[in-house]
Amino acid sequence: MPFHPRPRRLAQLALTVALVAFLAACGQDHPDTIFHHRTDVNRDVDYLFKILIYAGTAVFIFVEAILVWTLFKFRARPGQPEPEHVHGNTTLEIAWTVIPLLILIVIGIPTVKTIFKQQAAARSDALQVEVIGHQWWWEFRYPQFTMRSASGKLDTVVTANELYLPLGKTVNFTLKSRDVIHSFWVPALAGKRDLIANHTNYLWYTPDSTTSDAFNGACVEYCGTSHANMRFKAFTVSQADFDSWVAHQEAPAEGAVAVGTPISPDSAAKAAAPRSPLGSQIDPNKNLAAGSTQAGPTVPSSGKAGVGVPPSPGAVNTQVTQAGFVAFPREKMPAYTVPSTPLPAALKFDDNVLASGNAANGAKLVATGMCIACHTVRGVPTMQATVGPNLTHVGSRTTIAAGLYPNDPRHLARWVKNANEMKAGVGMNTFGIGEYDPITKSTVKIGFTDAQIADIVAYLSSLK
Amino acid sequence: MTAVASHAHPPTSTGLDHRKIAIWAFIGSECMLFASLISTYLIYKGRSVVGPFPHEACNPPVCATHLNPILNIPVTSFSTFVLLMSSLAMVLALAAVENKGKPGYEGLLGSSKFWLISTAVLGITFLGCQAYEFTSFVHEGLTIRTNLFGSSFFTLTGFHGAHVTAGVLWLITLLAIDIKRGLGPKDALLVDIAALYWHFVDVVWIAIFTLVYLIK
Amino acid sequence: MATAAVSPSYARTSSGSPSGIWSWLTTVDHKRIGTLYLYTALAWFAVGGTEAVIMRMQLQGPNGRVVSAEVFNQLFTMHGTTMIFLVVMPLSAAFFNFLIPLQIGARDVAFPRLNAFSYWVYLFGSLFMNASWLVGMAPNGGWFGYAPLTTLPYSPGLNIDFWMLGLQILGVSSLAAAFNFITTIINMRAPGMNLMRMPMFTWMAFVVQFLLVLAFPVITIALVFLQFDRFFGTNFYTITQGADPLLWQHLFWIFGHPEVYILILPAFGLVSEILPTFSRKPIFGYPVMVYSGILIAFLGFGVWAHHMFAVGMGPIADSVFSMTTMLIAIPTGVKIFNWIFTMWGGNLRFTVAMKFAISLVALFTIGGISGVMHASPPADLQQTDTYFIVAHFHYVLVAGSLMGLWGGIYYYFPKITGRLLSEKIGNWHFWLTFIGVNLTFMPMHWSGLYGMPRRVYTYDAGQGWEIFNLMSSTGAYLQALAGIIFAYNIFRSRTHGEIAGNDPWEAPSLEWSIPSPPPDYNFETIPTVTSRYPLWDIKHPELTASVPHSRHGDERNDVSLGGKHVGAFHDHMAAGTPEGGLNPNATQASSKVSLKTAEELGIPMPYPTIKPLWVALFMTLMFASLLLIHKDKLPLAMAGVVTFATLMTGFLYAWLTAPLEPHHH
Amino acid sequence: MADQFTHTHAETDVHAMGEVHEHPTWKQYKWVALILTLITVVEVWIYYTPFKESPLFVPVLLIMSAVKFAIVVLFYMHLKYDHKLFKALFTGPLIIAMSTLVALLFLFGKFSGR
Repeated sequence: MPFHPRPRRLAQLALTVALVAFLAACGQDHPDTIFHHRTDVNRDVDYLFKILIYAGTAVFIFVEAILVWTLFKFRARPGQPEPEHVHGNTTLEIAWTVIPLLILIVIGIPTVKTIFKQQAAARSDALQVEVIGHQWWWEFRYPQFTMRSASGKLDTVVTANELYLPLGKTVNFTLKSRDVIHSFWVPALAGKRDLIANHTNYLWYTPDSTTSDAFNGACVEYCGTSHANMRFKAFTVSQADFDSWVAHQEAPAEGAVAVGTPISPDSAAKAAAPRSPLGSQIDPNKNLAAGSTQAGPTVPSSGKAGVGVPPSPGAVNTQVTQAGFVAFPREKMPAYTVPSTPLPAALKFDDNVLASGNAANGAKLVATGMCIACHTVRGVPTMQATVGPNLTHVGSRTTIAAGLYPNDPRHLARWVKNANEMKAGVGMNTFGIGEYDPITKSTVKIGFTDAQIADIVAYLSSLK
Repeated sequence: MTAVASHAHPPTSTGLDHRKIAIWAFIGSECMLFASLISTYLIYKGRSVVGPFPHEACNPPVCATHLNPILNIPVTSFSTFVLLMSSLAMVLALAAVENKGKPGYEGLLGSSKFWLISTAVLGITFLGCQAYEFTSFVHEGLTIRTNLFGSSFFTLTGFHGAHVTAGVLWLITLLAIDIKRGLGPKDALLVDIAALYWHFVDVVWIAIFTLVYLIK
Repeated sequence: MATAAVSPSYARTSSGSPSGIWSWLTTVDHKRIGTLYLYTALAWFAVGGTEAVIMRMQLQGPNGRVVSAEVFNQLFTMHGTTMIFLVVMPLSAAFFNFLIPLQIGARDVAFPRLNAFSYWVYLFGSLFMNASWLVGMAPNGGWFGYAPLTTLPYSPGLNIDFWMLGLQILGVSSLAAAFNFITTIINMRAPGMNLMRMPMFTWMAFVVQFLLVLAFPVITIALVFLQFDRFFGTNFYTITQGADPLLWQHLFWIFGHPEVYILILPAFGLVSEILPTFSRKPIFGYPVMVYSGILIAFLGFGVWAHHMFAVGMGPIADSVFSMTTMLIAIPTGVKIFNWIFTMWGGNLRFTVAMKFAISLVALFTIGGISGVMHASPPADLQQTDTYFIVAHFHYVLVAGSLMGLWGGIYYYFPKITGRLLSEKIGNWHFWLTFIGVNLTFMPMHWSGLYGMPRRVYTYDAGQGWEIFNLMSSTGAYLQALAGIIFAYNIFRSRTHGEIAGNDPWEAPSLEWSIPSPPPDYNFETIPTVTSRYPLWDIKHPELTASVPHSRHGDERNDVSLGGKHVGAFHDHMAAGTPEGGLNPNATQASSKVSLKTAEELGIPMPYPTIKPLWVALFMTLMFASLLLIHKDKLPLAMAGVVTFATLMTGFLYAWLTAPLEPHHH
Repeated sequence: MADQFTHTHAETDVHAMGEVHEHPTWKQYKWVALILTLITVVEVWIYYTPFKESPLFVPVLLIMSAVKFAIVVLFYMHLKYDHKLFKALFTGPLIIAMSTLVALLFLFGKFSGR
């Protein structure tokens, strides 16, 4: 070797360091790994992945071993004769055509089997969840759970950026997009599937571990400026907790009622009319009596809720109470599901005023202000718009801004004040007086003071 | 001089002219271009949310008023025939150039100018039919912006029309050369590659006529 | 005609060949055009690399604040677009230009002026696309530009306009060059250079030209639809009109997958040149190497939808595309094994070029294996659009294409410039690249499988991704350092490198039989080729006696060493001994060797001309005028289009009517 | 100069120096034009007959246009008489183009009978 060995020594050092770093990394916790075994689908994928990775590793070791051996064995040495000119070897070449073919057949058969298994129609008693992608947030609708408002409008349980799934029950996602292409992914639960306008995609799996858990989900198809900020949380909870959660979601938030907004809550209306007269409309079988937390499936074949999960007696109440499960308890949220996004330094807010926020004032501001242009708060007649996330139970959610910030007054206040500063490209206007609004391209003159924002925050936080 | 000549351009490996190989490669490439356009037209066929539609009438409430099927088969059949005849004129132009002065190629059959003009005029006639078709469509309420059918139809046939236009300009250039110095057997290749292009454009129309106009 | 002393003897370092800016602007010499491609592409590599480094700075830790979301999106879009269209393809084009005529024994390409035109279109197109940075509106839709994100309602700025017009311009360049090279390879091979004697690089180049010719029309149409949508209000991607967003995806990937082979096959070709030379053995299984290249290309048109398993095509389509994709692994695997067995039994000389070539073999294997993993749709649904796939295609395109191209540069730099690149500096370049590439991209497999999506400008802490991202960023910085060293090596070696001589590596193919750098006419006499390894035939006739595809009646039977007839080929090796490279004089100074000029030899050379440059410029300006539409200046835009189209046509007419070269006799 | 190169061209795929001038004749051109016209007339004619509703309508039309396509390519573009290289340069891309078209129609559900 006439060449200088120093770079090579560097290489050896670097490889050692890399190896150590890898080993250190592999010992860490990986909450979003695809290797979780908490759904049927992920176990199948894992089985397939193992075949792929074992076959791949074997091929890799085989190829690299021959290569390295060749490099050492046949390096030029002084005085060596000219090598013999070999032009090929038919046997060998057939061998390395046929053997890979066999390996591919070994991979191909389970691949095709798994494709057809996973893309078959979901079982008919599955929980139906409609996932609608927006730039840059998630709308989750539960069409099997509907209720009728005082005005007679049929509503569906709908939430934003937080997905509740009952353990042990197959969930069938119907995937749609309102704008550009998004992709729905909870790595710990299953593979991804795109949300495409003018297309409806489906994805099903069964979260079947025995403990409730929280997972991170994300959009994985580039969808514009805040693609990275389009995250969500998925909670797998017991059927009983899920039923309780559904019941709670069906009713308007207590906060909406407490501040005296002039509406009759849906729950009251439904208590009077336990059976919807709607017959064959969207969700004929649902329309539960208020409080009956039996998560009735739409599918006629199964009159009962869930896959062998009996209705939870503890949750049978005429009133949704705080005692029942209404949201994944924050104190049980694993650290990795609590966002750590730092607050934008440029955005100033006087946190001291938050303590004096008045929810009743906030309710008026929200119900008469610009919020009505985009948001719904079920139970508030002026709040019926569906451009932005449904805020009916926003106070019970654990995060805001599609999983970008924790849902607490500090973050919420800044969000209301200047959402664009908090999350690039977001469609929500700036409301803090004196702040710049990139949507109107002007400084906000008619908006809210910090104190008013504190009132709004108090109100929104009360929408449990 | 022999020493010099020995360094001159060697004959080509295949004995063929570079330009002819290039034009065939180009035509191969054009196959993919038109395949993409035709695929898009067929994919979007029947997916328009508003009329007018190619083969079906459009009635309220889908359309504000009743709209007839928009494709005009008689006119297009005529223009298809015109384009086929232009191909005939083109091969005769090539034959006239190749055989200039040979027996049997006296008179009209040997007049490359006549056949080149005929080809160009037939091409222009085709373009005229297309212009008529496009304007009448616009009058009937179909523009490139109206619906998926409008977008894919105008783009596909427009691309074809643009190819015909380029072909006509090419023919006129050849005609200018013919008038200026006369095209003879030595120039056969010049005419040949133009002819290949012209026929290819014709062949594309054969496909378009069937797939767009005749098949529902 | 051939009067002596009309001009001084040929020598690049002296005043023999024309020099100065004007000679470069007007050149139609394939070697000079290749050189222009080379240095332009390397400059864009610096730009694309800088974009990557900024991204890695942003992602070095969670919640990075180096750039904004918007800038990051522009960076990854332009990084991809730059590396694919402005770096790897033009670097390949540099080698196509420089090598194809030399390897097949031709004096130039079939259409020298069209060749110049291709380069100028590439240059202006790349400048146009990057001009978007200057107005702060760099493309931000991803290199894949999925509709409807790229349509007007979701991307109202000029960003996407720059991108789609830029790609259209670059497409013209690639297509023009492809027609040119197809014709060149089919039609300009030296006597005896039948298809199965062509060097592997030329073979792979040949295959790539067909891929270009068939793939680019499809993206052209997809972009035309997008242009019409954005400029004229058509509905190809308009959701409210019932458009199908998958139309773009299918058209894009029908182009996009062959594009992958457009990027990798030239590097495969270069490696197939380097490995035999430094193993001192012919390529193992030449016909199989050729056929596998053709097969890869052909199958490449039948696998595109494996980029779209997540869009929900249904189980049948998923299965079909999964199977065709897996099939491609077979010819690719064959290539890997044939390369290894080319080295097997050889006398391996570990030059820098050889090291790069070997690392392609070693590392491309990783990309190939992860490729098969992606071919399985259920697994792919977990892997795609995460960092796992970022790792996969960077192992293919950086550890594959770029490693091969760097190897090619070390191997052919002496032929291009007459001087060797420094092996000492080159070793630093190689090892830093090797470590950097692996350190950058290997951890991405883990960050992907651990759930990190791609194309994110930020990520949350506590996801277990920090260490992998830190490693990737460190690796990227090492690669940047390697790039700087590489640049220094080129800069220094151009003037201070060792003099190369005709054949510094004792290589087998025709390009090494002529001086370095070659005279403008390449071959004084067009060689007559008698086998796949003409130079080795001369040096080691005893070893090549059994070369297949040397048919009966070939002149190679007459070849012998030392004074006797060794074919027309042997006679003209002006600067060398019959052996070609081991000329003791050559290592001193090639500039002292007196070469005859083309004029003295009576070889007609094409006139230099500026017209292709003007045509390219006006074509670019014609496309650029369309930008004005989105500034609500439709009449001005149309005026620009008409003006520049007229100018372009005028210059095109002048070009086509001007004679290519002097009419001798 | 010719003799210097001709012998070395023996093993390249050369058929002849220069063009292959076996073009079809005027008579053939006339027949081709006549056939093309006839097929076009039949195509348009069946469009106006009840045959239009037949399941065979589309296949018949496709076959007729394929025949037209083929004879223009073979005779007017004289591919039948020309160098085999040109056949390869045309049919290769044509096959890829048509397969792509068919695959796309399949992927967009055009054969699933809606």
